[in-house]
Amino acid sequence: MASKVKQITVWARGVVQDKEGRDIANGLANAAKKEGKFTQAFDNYVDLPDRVNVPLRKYARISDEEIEERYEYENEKPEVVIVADATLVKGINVLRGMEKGGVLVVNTDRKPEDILKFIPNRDLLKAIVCVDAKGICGEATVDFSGSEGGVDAVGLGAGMAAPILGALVRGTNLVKLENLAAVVKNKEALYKGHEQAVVKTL
Amino acid sequence: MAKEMVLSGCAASAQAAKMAKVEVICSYPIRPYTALMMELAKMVANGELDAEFIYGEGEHAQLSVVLGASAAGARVLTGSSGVGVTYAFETYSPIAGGRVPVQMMIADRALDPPGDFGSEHTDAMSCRDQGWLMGWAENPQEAFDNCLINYRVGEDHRVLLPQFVCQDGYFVSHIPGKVLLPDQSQVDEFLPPYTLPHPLDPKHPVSHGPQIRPDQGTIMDLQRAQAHLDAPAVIKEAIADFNRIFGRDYSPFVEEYMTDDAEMAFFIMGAHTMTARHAIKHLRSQGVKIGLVKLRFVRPWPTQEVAEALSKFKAVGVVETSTSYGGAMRGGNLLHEVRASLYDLPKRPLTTSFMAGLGGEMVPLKEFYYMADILSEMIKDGKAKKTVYWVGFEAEA
Amino acid sequence: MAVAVKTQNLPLIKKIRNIPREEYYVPGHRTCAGCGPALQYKLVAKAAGPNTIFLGPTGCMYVANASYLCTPYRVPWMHTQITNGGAVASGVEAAYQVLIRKGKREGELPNVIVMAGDGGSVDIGLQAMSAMMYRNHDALFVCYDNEAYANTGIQTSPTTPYGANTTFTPPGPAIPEGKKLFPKDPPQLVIGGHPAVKYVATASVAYPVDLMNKVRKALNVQGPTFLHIHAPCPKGWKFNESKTVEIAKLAIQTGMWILYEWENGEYKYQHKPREYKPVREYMKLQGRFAHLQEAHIAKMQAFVDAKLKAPGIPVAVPAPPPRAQA
Amino acid sequence: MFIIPKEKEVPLGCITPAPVTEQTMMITGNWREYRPVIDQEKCNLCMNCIVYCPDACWQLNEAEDEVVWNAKYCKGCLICVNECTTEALSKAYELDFEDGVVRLEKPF
Repeated sequence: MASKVKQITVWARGVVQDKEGRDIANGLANAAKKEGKFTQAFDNYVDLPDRVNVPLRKYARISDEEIEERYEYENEKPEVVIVADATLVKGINVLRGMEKGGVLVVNTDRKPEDILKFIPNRDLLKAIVCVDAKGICGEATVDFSGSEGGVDAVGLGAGMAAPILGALVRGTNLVKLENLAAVVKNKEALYKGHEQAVVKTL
Repeated sequence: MAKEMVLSGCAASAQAAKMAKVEVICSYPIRPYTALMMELAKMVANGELDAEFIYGEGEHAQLSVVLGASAAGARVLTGSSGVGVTYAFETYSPIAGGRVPVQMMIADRALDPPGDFGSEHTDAMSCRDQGWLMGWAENPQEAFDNCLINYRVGEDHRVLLPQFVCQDGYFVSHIPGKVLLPDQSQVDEFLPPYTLPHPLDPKHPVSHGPQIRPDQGTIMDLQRAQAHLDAPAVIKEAIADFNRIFGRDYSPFVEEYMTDDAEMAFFIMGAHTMTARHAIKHLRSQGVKIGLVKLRFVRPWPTQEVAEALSKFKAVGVVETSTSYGGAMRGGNLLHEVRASLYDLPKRPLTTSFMAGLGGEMVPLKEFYYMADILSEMIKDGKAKKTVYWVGFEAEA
Repeated sequence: MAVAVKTQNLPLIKKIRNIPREEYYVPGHRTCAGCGPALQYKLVAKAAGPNTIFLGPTGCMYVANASYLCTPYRVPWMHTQITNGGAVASGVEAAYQVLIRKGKREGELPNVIVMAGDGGSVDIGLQAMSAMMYRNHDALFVCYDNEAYANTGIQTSPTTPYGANTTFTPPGPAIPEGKKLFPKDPPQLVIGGHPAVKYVATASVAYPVDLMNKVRKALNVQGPTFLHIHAPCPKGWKFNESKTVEIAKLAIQTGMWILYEWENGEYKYQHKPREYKPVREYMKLQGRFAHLQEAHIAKMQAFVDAKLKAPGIPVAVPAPPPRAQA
Repeated sequence: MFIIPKEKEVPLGCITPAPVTEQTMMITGNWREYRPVIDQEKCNLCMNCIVYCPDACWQLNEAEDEVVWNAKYCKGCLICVNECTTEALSKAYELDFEDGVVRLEKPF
């Protein structure tokens, strides 16, 4: 994979966070597109059909040049990893493939230290961002209209994805907050996530 | 002692299945293969054959029933024709991929529309790329023999593939011919009892066919490809044993007739091979140096044997009894594979194809004379004018 | 000399305490957390025991269980196409009949069980299921009913209830109730037209002892049998995965599901409530019904009221208007 | 004749061994957000958790006369907590425990 393509991997739980996970990837890609970038966002096909609670991956890619690896369907080297449910860090090596200097964004009401103790390869990170997305906008939205290649009918970032995207801007320079605000439905939650996120630089 | 009888292809196939001690049979009526099942039903009713005779609710079910039975460890037989063959299409790939060696007798029939009941190879040929063994019989005797040969090859643990054992509908399936019925002891010597490496057996539980990831998909394809690479050696072994035990002289893949000094040849399979032989005999008497190469297995395709057999001619006419609408040759299926087989040769014969006998229409001697004329013309011109001639329908006679 | 084919006789289970300990559907499968179909699979496999062969038509109980080269089935299992569970089972059973008769296999005839979803039973799989019943194969056909094509992402099936939101029946201004049709009745399809069938029952994951005994009764019968098992689907019905059993119980308490046995022409009922709760109680816990208006719920109540009279009595369902008028 | 990488191997005909007590190729303990916690004092062995678990993650230890939880496969659906007749079971957040770490490289 050409180094100019930034890979972002989202980890979420099946069904209950399927839409939220997809919204995070789509939100990032749509916002980056507004900044004139070449982008891509897609489900990991092997993780589908998703089952309640199963760990699953959603991917986004952002690049200054045309993405040539459009059909390579796994992000092998993510620079940014987003964990939509904090307990996933106990079950999955979420930093798999990351090179030194990456960023981890976690949806949790706990402190960065509480999460980091479950991440044995935390030396790969330059920063961790924690945000209590559930606290900001309640439970995740379960909706299947955007699954299996369908077009989402509820609205991108109507739920938990919005504050997580807001928090992401605090730890990375992937996209600008105002561009996310232009594509996300629940703007209030986006800004709250941005404000309330806890960043720890490592 | 072998017993000489006069049997249709359907009846001959039924006799072969009986001598193979088939254990589960699944029927569904469609012309012209139906008599195969009629004969087997009589044998079961009369107590001559100890088998479960299941009335399938359609061809898809026929294949499904024998899949289950074969996976459980029973030798099985089913069969069909025409649209019945294509109705069951979904089942062909899982059966081959799961390496369950069921046998299906196909008595060819044209596909609809409209309801033409004549013979045409398109039904079976449409299914040729699913991983099954596939070949045609010229007469009831060969139909009988191919049943046994295919069981032996398909069930061999080096192969483990299902088998389409084909015969031309009506011509072979209905017109009786001489059949030498061997002794049961000969059949038993040739065909060992059926065993599967991992049958469905509660004493040794296994799972058949869990899902795989896309990146493992190629491996499943590779397994079937490998089986078709391994099958030829097993076929050669089986044919050698067959010839020794039953006193026949089959070649495993291609059989030649009057080819020693021939300048041109027909490439053909199935029923009309017989007429072609007679045509050649008459043409020879008029000094035309023509011969014939008959194909016994379409899958695995004997690339090398076809290349060797055909390379010695100046012109080859491929007689096609199946259609490939819009295909590279604008006609049938065989010329694609023949030309591909010849491609790497330093010197290739001129080739063309003849659509003959589609829909089950007759292919009389005079049509072969017409084809021979075209081949002579090709040699004279040093080139083939076109890749396909629709025999009997060409504007220039 | 032919060997006589012997069949098993599985004893009935008296109390929850007597449920066998052994698992034949073991942990380690990719079904949803709180999966109703997985729960019934576990119970069916436990009841059937080791001398069993499962046939698994495509559906969640194939794809989720057999994800990526491993399966949770401790007994022999084979995938079948979604179309042909009944036919493949017929072949397996026939093979065992002849193999045991010829002395090639020893022991009692194995339990041959098709574990099919509602689509694999009474939609695309109906033909093969019906033929298995007609041909008198000694096999059990289980329809685990989660009321949708769940594996492909929740599309309507013939047993999806009226008013359910599935990805093929989304509610919208033109079609406010989502699904307009009323469901097929699988056990009645079997009972109504298959003289060889002597035992049909409905069961629910809410009543595991009842379910397991029905499995054993069905397996003890020589000949084809059918079980229709209610298996709530947290994903497709949109409820919290901890409520699978609670919802299954509510289905029975509201009359949305009726537990009965049909044995040699006689109906017997189990766990019949003295008084039925309104269907609303059942529906309000499920996101798939969240869009419905009062009139739709009333329509569902009327359907259930009519159905509760007795199984087999035709229920008048409001037919959709002809397309030209709609 | 062909080289097949180990991770892509598929047995002939895709016929795989049946598991015996658990399918170790599909560990699902990493699915949990919450886990059930048992108070053995309150448990009256009603068996509900055992029969209602879709993943067979509760078993009876006959010797000790108590129910035992299988952390390796429990997906955290909490049907057991919901169906417990004596409130012996309660839910607890997974990050409050040091144990139960699976940490697979891939989801399956």
